[in-house]
Amino acid sequence: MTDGIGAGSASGDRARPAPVVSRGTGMDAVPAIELIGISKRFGPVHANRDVSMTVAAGAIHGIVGENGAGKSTLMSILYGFYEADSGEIRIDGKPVAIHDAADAIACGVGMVHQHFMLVPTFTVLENVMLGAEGAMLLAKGRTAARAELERLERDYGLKVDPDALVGDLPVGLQQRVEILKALYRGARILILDEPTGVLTPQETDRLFEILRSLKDEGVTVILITHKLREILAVTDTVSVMRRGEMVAHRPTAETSREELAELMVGRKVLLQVDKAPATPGTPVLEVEDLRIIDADGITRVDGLSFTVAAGEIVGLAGVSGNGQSELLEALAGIRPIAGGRIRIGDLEITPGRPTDPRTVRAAGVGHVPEDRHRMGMVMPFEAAESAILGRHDSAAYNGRWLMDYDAVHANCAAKMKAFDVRPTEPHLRGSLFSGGNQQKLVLARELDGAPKLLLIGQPTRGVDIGAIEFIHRQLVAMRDAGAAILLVSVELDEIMSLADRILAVCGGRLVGELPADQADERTLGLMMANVTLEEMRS
Amino acid sequence: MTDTWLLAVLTLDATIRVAAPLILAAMAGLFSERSGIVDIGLEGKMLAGAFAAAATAAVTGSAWLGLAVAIAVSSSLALLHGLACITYRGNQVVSGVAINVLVAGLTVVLGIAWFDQGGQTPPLSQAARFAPIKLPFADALHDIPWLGDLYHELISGHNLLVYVALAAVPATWWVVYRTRFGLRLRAVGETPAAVDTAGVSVELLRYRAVLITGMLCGIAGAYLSIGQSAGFVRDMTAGKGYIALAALIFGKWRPVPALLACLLFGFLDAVATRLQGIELPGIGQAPVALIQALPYALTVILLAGFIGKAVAPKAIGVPYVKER
Amino acid sequence: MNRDLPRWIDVGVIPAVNILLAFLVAGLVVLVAGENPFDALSVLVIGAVGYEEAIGYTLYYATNLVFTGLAVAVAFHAGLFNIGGEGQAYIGGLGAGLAALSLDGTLPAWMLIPIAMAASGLFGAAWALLPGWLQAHRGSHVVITTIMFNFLASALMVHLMVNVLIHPGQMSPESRVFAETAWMPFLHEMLAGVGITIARSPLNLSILWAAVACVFVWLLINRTRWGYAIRTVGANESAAVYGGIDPKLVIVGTMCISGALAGFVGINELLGVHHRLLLNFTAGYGFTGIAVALMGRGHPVGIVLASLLFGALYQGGTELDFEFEGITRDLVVVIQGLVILFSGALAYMMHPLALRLWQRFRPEGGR
Amino acid sequence: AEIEPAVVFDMGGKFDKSFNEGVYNGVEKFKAETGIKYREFEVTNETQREQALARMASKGADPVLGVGFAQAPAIEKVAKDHPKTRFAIIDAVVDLPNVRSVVFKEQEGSFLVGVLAAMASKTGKVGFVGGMDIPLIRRFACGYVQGVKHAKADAEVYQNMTGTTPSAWNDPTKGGELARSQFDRGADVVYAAAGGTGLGVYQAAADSGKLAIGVDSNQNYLHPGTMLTSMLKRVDVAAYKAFMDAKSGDFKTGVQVLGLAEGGIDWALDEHNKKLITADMKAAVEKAKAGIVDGSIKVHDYMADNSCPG
Ligand SMILES: Nc1ncnc2c1ncn2[C@@H]1O[C@H](COP(=O)(O)OP(=O)(O)OP(=O)(O)O)[C@@H](O)[C@H]1O
Ligand SMILES: Nc1ncnc2c1ncn2[C@@H]1O[C@H](COP(=O)(O)OP(=O)(O)OP(=O)(O)O)[C@@H](O)[C@H]1O
Ligand SMILES: [Mg+2]
Ligand SMILES: [Mg+2]
Repeated sequence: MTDGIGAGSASGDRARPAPVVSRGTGMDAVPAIELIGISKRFGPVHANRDVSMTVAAGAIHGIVGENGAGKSTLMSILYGFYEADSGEIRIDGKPVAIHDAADAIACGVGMVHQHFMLVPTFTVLENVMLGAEGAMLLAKGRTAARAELERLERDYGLKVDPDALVGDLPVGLQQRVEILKALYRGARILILDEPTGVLTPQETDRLFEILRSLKDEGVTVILITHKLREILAVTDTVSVMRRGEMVAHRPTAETSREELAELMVGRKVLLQVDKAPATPGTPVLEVEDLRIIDADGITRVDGLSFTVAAGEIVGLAGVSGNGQSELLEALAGIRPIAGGRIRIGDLEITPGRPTDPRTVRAAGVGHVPEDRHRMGMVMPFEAAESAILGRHDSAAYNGRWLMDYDAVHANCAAKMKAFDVRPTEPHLRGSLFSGGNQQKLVLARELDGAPKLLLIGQPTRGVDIGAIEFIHRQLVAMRDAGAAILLVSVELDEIMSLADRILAVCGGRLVGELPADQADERTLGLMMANVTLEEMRS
Repeated sequence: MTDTWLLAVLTLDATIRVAAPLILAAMAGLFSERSGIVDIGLEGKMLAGAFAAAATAAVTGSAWLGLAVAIAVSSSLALLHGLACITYRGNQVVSGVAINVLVAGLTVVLGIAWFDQGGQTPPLSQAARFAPIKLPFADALHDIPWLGDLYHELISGHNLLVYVALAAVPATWWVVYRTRFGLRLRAVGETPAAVDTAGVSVELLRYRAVLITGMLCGIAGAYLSIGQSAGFVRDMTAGKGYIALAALIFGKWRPVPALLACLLFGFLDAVATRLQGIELPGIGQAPVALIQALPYALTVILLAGFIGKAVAPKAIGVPYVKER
Repeated sequence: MNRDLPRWIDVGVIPAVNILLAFLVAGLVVLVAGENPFDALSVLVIGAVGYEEAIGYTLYYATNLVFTGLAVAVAFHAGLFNIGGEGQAYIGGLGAGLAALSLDGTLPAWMLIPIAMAASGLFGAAWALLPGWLQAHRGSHVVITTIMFNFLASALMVHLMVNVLIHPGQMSPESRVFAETAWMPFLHEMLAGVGITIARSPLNLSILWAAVACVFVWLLINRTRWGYAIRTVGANESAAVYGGIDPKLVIVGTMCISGALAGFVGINELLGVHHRLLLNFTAGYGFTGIAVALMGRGHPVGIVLASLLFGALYQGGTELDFEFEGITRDLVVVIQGLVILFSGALAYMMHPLALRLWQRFRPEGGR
Repeated sequence: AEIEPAVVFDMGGKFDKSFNEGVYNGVEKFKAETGIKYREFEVTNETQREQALARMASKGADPVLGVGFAQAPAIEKVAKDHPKTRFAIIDAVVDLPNVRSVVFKEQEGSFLVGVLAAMASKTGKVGFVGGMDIPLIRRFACGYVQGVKHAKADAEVYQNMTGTTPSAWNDPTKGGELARSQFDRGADVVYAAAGGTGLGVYQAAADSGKLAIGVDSNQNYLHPGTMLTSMLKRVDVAAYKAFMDAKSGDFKTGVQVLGLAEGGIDWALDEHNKKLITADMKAAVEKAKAGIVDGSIKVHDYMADNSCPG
């Protein structure tokens, strides 16, 4: 396209920069990173438009912005994953040419991608070594890598079993592997793209501790997140992007959540859900002594009992991997149960009387799956087709033989309008929508037809605050209209502000229950770690 | 008793002869597919190798030159496949089919143009082929009961390329699981983005993988035309590339299970050959077609009964595109 | 792939250039074979579409390829790679043949032919059923099982033809000729009936059935809830499960539909042309169907175009073989390979160049 | 006017080293002797047979020679449409006034080579490799078995068929393996009637120092020293004569059955195998030949009742 990056460097300076001299001092020192006038297009989409940004050495710098604002693209350019159409990158004051990840690594840049770049079938050690094996034969490099991992573990408190299969690790640990990968390659600049989206509060706190200790070691950190609380908690400076452009830079100490939110979205945002107290009606969902065993024979849910009544939101809090996902899938009819009983209205599910997702849906259940990529949508389909997934049999979309595609499109357009999905284009492929908009589309589908029971997993994962606000308002409205809602989220903020009652689970068992107004982060955190209320009191 | 033993040994001997090209081709396919490139074109590359080997050997009288040219020709086809699938991100199955069809025609057209024998190459003299190698002491040890036969018939007396095929398996295993290249190869077939972000070129890695595929296919082809037979005839691979691919999938894209699958195919074939026309107890003489169908039917049954779901390398068949 | 190129370049100019490239390279091969490439090309083209009989043959070959191409495409939509079109066509033909042989003495044509057609579909479907079932329930890779089923089909056919169905006292393993009530009318005969004379060729009414099959497949895939289910399973199996679709059922069902489509080759070949059961009438159409489906990008319109191209190559190639001393049937195979290579595998090769040219010379606008 | 002969080869192709190639040699000989060119075509699928024959006829070719039994239905159709054109078919009978059908008594030749095989065998075990399990090949096998038993009543014959797809006629690797499997079981002479597949059989015999018997054309030259003999089926003569008769104006239609007596079938003895054929063997085989010709030895034809005695 155009002449890459690094107009200033005549000969593509690939040498590793000299060690950073000034460590985490004031603004007067040479900045670790300068991005100057970066532009990048993807076909018709202008992902980055003349973006400039400066990050001081040894600082933790935040970047915020709506979905699709261009944050990931900008960082991918810095990491050499994409090449910018124009613009210049300077590292430690020197212009550098970064054409690919190898260049970036040589410049001391490391990145933890939004979607992890790990090989699930490899061990931690192999993942860390990949691309930096050291020698032709693995055996040699392996010993060296093991020693280096031990050192990193000591220095930064990054503990992972080097021989564990990455695919078996919880996301929190996977992310740690990503950080280890970067550090193993000697990164002095670490980029983290939405690292906390999949973490529990405790894991997030651990991550921030690690980031701070990295900072103490002189590493420069760039952090992308949608959670303004985190920006305020950990960063030194923050930049705001909107629609591919950089709109503001602030020292964190001089800004507020409200200001950042407004800068991001371009309007005032309600950060707090306001809702009236619940008026629960009759139980819609009753779960009794439920047991679920997964394909590997591991008991995932072990004797769980609870009810959800019409007109209330029950939040299920737990560290991810404690049976919530399996529970949701079982309730939705996707997973068979091994013991106990589920009753949804008139529908009764027991091990001897299994069910399927169709029947469950027909019984008036909406299900927003935790992972929209894996289940919620069919990415290669046009949005309108994803918007009828699970309802494609309905008479509304079908004639005697053929489907009524006019109805399908009209319906999707209506949903898009109602849920403010942008762009309002039922014909567009699902994968072309941003995460937040995909989520809204799934929600629109599942809220359609006023379900009696709504099963919701991680409704706002990776979604920007504008969309979060919208989604939360919709859920409360559903509740007020009399729906029973079961909300599973690793986001304690979300659970506390949305739910009327909160159940804490650990290891597939119920640890305790709290009314939302009595819940606080500490209590819930402890309960999620299997400390019962009684134990806390004593 | 010893007759039965000898027959058993000879059946295994046949198994190895039949399996050798399958093994080479399966190992070839393993490199390509582990790197994420589907290779339906094993058949075509093998056929091209067979033709190149026989044609060269016929002209020069040298088996070694034949082998070298077979490897070169098959490798260039592999690079063509790479060009289509890696550089131009074409459909990998189509590219493989194209190579198969192209080679099926081209070998005959060139064969007619050069040798004027209907696409066959002239029959090769002993010197222009890889002759059976008698391993040391094969005769001396022949008289030892049981083991003598085993050594003399089964282990000794194959042509060089059979031993190459057998050696290719541990070599493949070692490369794939013990070397840097192997680590990257396995990674690029699962998660190319991980390799890319680790600063390693996905394209280069895949090119190297398909090149190895080409080389091994070339050896497999040479085995057919200047090892096992003495010349090239049209379509002489007769579906072996597909069977090798099946063995690779059967073996879940791992060297040793793939080897076992190839041996199984070879064994079923050897046994079926020996069952033709034999009176089976209770059934009488089974229809020829039934016996001929046996290896295929058994494969289906084994596949359904014993082998779990074969999980392919995740990124297989998908061109790697950064800008999705 | 390319959002920046106008559609007429993307689906019009570039494929044409690709085919041109294929013929360019083929011309070199002709040169090597010692003939004049331009003469060869004109013989090829005239031989394929230059006169009525040629067109008839081209369409007749295309009919087979439409069936097998659709078969591959339908399975592909469900994420299944059905290599077994050859075997399914073979067994489909067996079905049609058995129906004809057993009923041609008793039923009139208007009943017999539909029954024989149904039989070909049913038999083809049955031959795909087991691989489909094994894939769905046992996880056996459908690629392997369908390859194996191709071999099984030919073993079965040889056995049946040699030992059971052979018309006694003759050399070749062929059944007796069906009674005329089981013959799919030739197009030239039908048209002669209404006063239009066209040249004789094997082209028969099956081509209409192929057209019906195209429309059926398009509607099925794009306009029915079953098609929706098929595509969902193909694109994302867990999303399908989430959406209340049973992937096992879809896989088995899709394989059956695919097998039935391939089985229809038997209609064209046996009811339409040979009028008896015989060996090897499938002649590789099942395999060429893979190329046809992939080049047609799984869309019926694309499949029809690809089938016509390949049908023309089959027929024009026969003509080449007739006309030239130095050209044998194998050269035609080379040309086919080149066409698949350039317009299939290397389909995107011209995109960057086209994009650059377009951006420089496009009519108006621009950045 | 000069005749315009044409030949349509079948799927094996004109260079199959046996059947089609025999015809090719015959028509080449005709061309060399008369200087008359002929049109030719090799079919690749079922439909092309009729297309090619019709094409030849309508282009004015005469006579048109069809090679192989598979062309019978096509010849039948085309000959009806072109009653003025003369046709000839080898290996099948087409009962039309303008068709000459040439069929061979393969069983007789196979009998002779069976006799030789049995006598040459030291183990008393001999083998047969056929292309596909079809009646014609069973006729070969059946005659062969009778010959073997005639010479050595307690001899054993192993039979193998190569495959079920068209590639069965062109798979020398498979042929080699089949031959080896028979050697493994003790056979030391093997007879192949399998087109191109036979090449692998002969090669395997040469590689293992066993004997092989060729078919259709004289294949003794392929591996002098291990080719025991070849069963000659003079399709070359049949083809040559069809053209020659047409040229000289005495092309008779109707059925010609060529056996030992007519010289259409024979066994091959030449400089390549004369060391392998002892005087005893030669005497025995000539005696059998005489017996067959004079009717004192009856060779059962498999096709007569679709079965083979013993
Ligand atoms: N690989 C790609 N191919 C095409 N377009 C892309 C690609 N990646 C990003 N885009 C476009 O660039 C825009 C910016 O995307 P980017 O991923 O940088 O957003 P983001 O700010 O990281 O969003 P999010 O908060 O959802 O992660 C998107 O709206 C999209 O249209
Ligand atoms: N194939 C594509 N073409 C154009 N833009 C794309 C494509 N895929 C993704 N994008 C854009 O890239 C941006 C980031 O993509 P990504 O998949 O990271 O979404 P996201 O908003 O981060 O969602 P999630 O949090 O679920 O990952 C989105 O705005 C999306 O519109
Ligand atoms: Mg992002
Ligand atoms: Mg995101």
